[in-house]
Amino acid sequence: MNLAVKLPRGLVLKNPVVAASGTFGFGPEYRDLVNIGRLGGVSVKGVSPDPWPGNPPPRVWETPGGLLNSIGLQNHGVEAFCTHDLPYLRETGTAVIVNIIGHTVDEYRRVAERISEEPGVSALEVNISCPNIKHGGISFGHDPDQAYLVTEAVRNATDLPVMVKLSPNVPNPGMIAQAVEGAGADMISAINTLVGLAVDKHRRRPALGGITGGLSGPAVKPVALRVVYEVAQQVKIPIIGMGGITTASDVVEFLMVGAQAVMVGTVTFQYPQRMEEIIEALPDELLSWGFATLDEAVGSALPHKKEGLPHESP
Amino acid sequence: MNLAVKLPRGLVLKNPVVAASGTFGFGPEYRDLVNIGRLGGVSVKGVSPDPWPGNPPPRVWETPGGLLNSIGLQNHGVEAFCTHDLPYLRETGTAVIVNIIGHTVDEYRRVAERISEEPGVSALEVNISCPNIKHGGISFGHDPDQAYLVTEAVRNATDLPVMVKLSPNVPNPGMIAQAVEGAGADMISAINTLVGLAVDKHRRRPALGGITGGLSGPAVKPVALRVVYEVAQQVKIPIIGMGGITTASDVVEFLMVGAQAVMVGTVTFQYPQRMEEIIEALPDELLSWGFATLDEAVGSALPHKKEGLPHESP
Amino acid sequence: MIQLLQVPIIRREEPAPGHAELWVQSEELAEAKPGQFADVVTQGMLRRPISFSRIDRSNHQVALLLQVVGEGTRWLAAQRPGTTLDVMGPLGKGFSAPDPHRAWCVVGGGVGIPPLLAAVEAWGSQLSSPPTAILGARDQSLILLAEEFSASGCVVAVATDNGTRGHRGTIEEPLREWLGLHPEGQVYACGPTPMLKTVARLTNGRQGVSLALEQRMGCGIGACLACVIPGYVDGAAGYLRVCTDGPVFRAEELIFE
Amino acid sequence: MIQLLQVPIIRREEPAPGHAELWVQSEELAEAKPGQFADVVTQGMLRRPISFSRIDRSNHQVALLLQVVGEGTRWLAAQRPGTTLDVMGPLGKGFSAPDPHRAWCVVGGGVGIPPLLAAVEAWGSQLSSPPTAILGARDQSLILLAEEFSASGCVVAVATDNGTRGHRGTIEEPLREWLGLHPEGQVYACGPTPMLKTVARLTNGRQGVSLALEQRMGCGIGACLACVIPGYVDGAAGYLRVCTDGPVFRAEELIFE
Ligand SMILES: Cc1cc2nc3c(=O)[nH]c(=O)nc-3n(C[C@H](O)[C@H](O)[C@H](O)COP(=O)(O)OP(=O)(O)OC[C@H]3O[C@@H](n4cnc5c(N)ncnc54)[C@H](O)[C@@H]3O)c2cc1C
Ligand SMILES: Cc1cc2nc3c(=O)[nH]c(=O)nc-3n(C[C@H](O)[C@H](O)[C@H](O)COP(=O)(O)OP(=O)(O)OC[C@H]3O[C@@H](n4cnc5c(N)ncnc54)[C@H](O)[C@@H]3O)c2cc1C
Ligand SMILES: Cc1cc2nc3c(=O)[nH]c(=O)nc-3n(C[C@H](O)[C@H](O)[C@H](O)COP(=O)(O)O)c2cc1C
Ligand SMILES: Cc1cc2nc3c(=O)[nH]c(=O)nc-3n(C[C@H](O)[C@H](O)[C@H](O)COP(=O)(O)O)c2cc1C
Ligand code: FES
Ligand code: FES
Repeated sequence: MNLAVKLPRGLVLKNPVVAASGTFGFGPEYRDLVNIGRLGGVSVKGVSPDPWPGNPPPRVWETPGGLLNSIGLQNHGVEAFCTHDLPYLRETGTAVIVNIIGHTVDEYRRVAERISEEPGVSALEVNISCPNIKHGGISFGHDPDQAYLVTEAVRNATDLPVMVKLSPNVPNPGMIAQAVEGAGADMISAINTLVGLAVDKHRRRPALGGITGGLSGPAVKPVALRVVYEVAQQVKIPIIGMGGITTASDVVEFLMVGAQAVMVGTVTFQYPQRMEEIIEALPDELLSWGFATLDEAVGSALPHKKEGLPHESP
Repeated sequence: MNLAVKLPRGLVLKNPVVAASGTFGFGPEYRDLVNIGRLGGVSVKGVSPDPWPGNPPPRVWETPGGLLNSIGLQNHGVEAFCTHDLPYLRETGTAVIVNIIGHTVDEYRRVAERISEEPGVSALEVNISCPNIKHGGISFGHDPDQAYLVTEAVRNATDLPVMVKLSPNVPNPGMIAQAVEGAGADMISAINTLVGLAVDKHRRRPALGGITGGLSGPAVKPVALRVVYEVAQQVKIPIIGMGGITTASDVVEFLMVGAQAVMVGTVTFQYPQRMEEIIEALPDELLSWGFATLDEAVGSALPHKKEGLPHESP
Repeated sequence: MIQLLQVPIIRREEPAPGHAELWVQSEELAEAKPGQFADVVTQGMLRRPISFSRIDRSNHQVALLLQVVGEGTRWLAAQRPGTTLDVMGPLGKGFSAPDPHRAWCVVGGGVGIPPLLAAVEAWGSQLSSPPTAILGARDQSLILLAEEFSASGCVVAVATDNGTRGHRGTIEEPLREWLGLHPEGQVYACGPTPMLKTVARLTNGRQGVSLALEQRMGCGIGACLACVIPGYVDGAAGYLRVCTDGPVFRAEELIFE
Repeated sequence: MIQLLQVPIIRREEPAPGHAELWVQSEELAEAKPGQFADVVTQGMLRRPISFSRIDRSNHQVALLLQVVGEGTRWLAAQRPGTTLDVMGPLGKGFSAPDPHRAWCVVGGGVGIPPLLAAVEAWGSQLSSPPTAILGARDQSLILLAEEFSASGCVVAVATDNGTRGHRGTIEEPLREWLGLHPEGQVYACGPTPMLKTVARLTNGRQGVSLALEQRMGCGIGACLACVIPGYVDGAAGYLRVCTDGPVFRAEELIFE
């Protein structure tokens, strides 16, 4: 079965399974264990214009069916990324998606511009869940106007395909999706983590150094499917779905509610080769549910299967 | 250990473990299996002024570590509740908390007034997650102004203690909590369910008859703890915490982030006697974490343990 | 009375590929009526409802016959004698005893067949004429308990989709025939929804038609309103609870879309 | 090279109450350096990092000695010979071989002791003078592997909080004494953070002090930045990864609050 996914601005994934941002490092870390060239793509950990130190440890805590993390977007900044990590990544033969972060609209613009100077980048993924320091620390992703402004700035700074990653911590993610679509986003990725907290009863304080953390893993899958289902009916641009995927069967669920491709995060920590296994299993899984092609599955559980989505040929 | 909890307006729970709304029916259903008089209280399933039919089936679906439900607030209306259910409940010796629902501010007011005519009710719990049909179906609980109006209407309609139940599907539940505190709520309960969706791959459609559903169970515990932790620092009124509690150890976590009492829902389906087991186990569990009293645990993981909360003696 | 019980498995059989019948020892469950069910703890978040396929009151034993369809039933089917199950039951309204003076036919499909065996074992011998059992399945290997129905004195008619045994097709033909021969006959049915719909259609208006339904459940005891199906509530269209208003309903209580 | 391996358990011992030592057969893991660790699949969402307590390169065997502290270690400790573990490893930077001409002391507390045994077994006999092992625990029953350290030629000093064996108190006194006697001595330590802090304080400025740390991990291979501890990165305060920059650090790389 042909698993290739054609997305806007000539972005082609050789299959719909992409490593999610933050769980696959900046590229080379998994080289001993994962055949990176086999993946549909890799979204690197969030890259900011200048280095960010991240949060105090501990930074991860297990929860029922899930994982809380408060890495705090530690990264060594866009220059170091371009020098140290990108050269490896662009040789792997996978689609390189650079996840970008900032504290101001201008910071997002700066990273986008810098990355766009580099060859071998396939797309930008804008993580709008960062706190907006000019707006009282409210997340860009929680306010349609701010989400619009960030997307517009990135759009104007690059010709690369731009996907914007939605936060699930809002009553109506579709509203944010429409805002970023209006601002020129080519794609949506969803979902980022839910905000949660764990208690360390021994120390009588929140378990994570960063107090609250982002919840991921199977526990959040129902929320992720709901967001994709809703957004798929509210925008025309393609969606990359994620949240709690651990099997090819999960992938089919995301496709059915309207995702064209997926990202896989938390499960990689336990089973680094799971993404490859999913890619291997996907054709048979699709067939077992009666889908002869990948496209047939996409949106098949939506009230009205979406009309052919606009996408160019590569 | 004395487990009694004193709450505003003379509400006293004999212990901090209350059956959550919607998982314990309207009162008599569990009589064969549960010693209801042993519970700290029972919050009945949502009661509306007129009967509500609920959503088409299926209405429940299991998810990793969680449960999705789309009961759709089926109930036979406040009159039938007062005639059929309340007489049994008020004889059980537990605190009877009536969860009330409506589609308009006026509907909430009507139920609150009607219930207040009845003896043997200990408190009202206002479920503000209902869609507001006069405001485009947006949940009352997603808008501080609407949450204020509902709370104010209920406050003016009753002298009973009023608790308002928060939705977790907003970026900042503390803002809603402050609004309802300002409108005269005596207590907060939190959290209601997260909005999620499951896919029925056989039928190629959302699994639940109501399309989306409410996610509960252990999967949501980190989100619930986060909401309680945040709200506890933003309001002065007591909080009843819930979301994914299955053990006495979980209860201690909710107490530590600032809840004075808890509700237990989903786990009751599998283990109807779990609430009693938790009540039994709680004193030793508290001692094992170094708490000599229930009060010592409350808020002990907050940045600054809250000063003595305002509560009257019964 | 509904009880929470720890019951030991004392025997395990494999009546068909992908099926297991677990006999458990329990005085309390052995008080059950045919058509009632048990709600069993497995690895999942919710209990699993399973009907009683046998109710041996004198020996304080009941059996649960289940088909492996997912994680919960896979776990259950793998349990062995000696293991203890965490069971809530007996639950629901079972079948009423049939009128002994009228002809009686039980119509079962798949894992709808087992509770009908319990009914036939309880009441079959009290009838003035032997009951008929119409059993349907995809393939002959999946026809459950046919020998047991015969042993209980039933006239057994089998229908298989692929014609590997008995009538080729669904239970519709054999049932239509039986109904023609027994205008006063009473019908008890349990099986997949399309089958029950057919039974309701063919018996339309007839008295004494009992249908046992399935629905996804939360609490199993009437508290959560999860397990509903469309039906008449005080004469108006509404929702009935499978766990406590059923699982056995009179056909005229139900609304099939 | 880091590998994903299915390794059979070939022997299981119980070196102390609530502890288990699992020997596994694996040529790949037997290439590990002392101080490196394995990341093992249990029932939880994440793998569990466990150090090698023995590395038998010639027989292609390694051992994992673990203390039961939660669900994952409870599950692991219950596994028996014949079971296969899903292991990622060997991971991290291990200890460097000690300078054979300088005195060497290993300081271990609790489950920090096992990796030091692997170090002593690897290098103890190559030193010009026998190494010293200072082992601490709450109670004598929890002093791990003391006999094995002796058998490897160590001078063993034990400290127990309750005085049931050796020095009463922490490892502080015995270590201070040893440091006084060996001004050029090198120290390898592994154990609870307060212990490591003490070692860092007592050895302040000394060369050749190696500390093995623990931190909650996500990926185990440097990708997620979960497992950090405060330290110096290119001379400035920042975060070091226990999984790949460590778990063994030179004391001067670390910042203890
Ligand atoms: C009153 C009643 C009596 C039943 N009697 C029998 C019986 O005697 N033998 C038998 O094999 N099966 C019987 N079933 C069906 C049986 O309950 C399901 O096959 C079983 O719950 C599936 O669980 P699972 O974990 O294997 O499947 P999964 O599909 O993984 O289960 C997921 C969830 O869906 C629910 N579910 C799935 N299928 C059904 C279903 N058909 N009906 C109700 N809930 C379902 C499960 O309980 C669980 O909550 C009965 C169902 C009901 C309601
Ligand atoms: C490099 C390294 C080497 C280790 N070597 C050993 C060893 O040789 N023997 C041994 O008994 N233990 C060792 N530990 C500690 C061991 O990893 C934990 O005790 C174990 O992960 C606890 O898992 P659990 O499920 O039993 O406990 P839980 O507390 O239920 O675990 C919950 C989560 O916290 C993590 N966690 C809990 N305690 C620790 C800890 N101390 N360090 C890191 N993560 C933790 C778990 O991995 C898991 O993700 C080592 C830890 C590290 C980082
Ligand atoms: C440890 C960790 C770090 C993450 N870091 C980022 C990040 O830097 N940028 C981002 O957009 N998402 C980040 N995420 C979110 C994931 O990309 C993904 O949206 C989320 O984990 C849900 O998918 P999953 O359940 O498959 O993990 C991170 C997730 C985890 C678990
Ligand atoms: C089947 C079901 C029905 C529910 N119905 C109601 C309801 O009518 N009113 C309400 O306020 N909350 C309702 N809830 C939410 C619970 O009261 C509770 O807030 C939530 O389930 C989280 O707690 P838990 O994880 O312990 O179940 C319902 C939950 C479930 C599972
Ligand atoms: S399963 Fe709860 S009412 Fe039937
Ligand atoms: S555990 Fe992921 S970087 Fe160390």
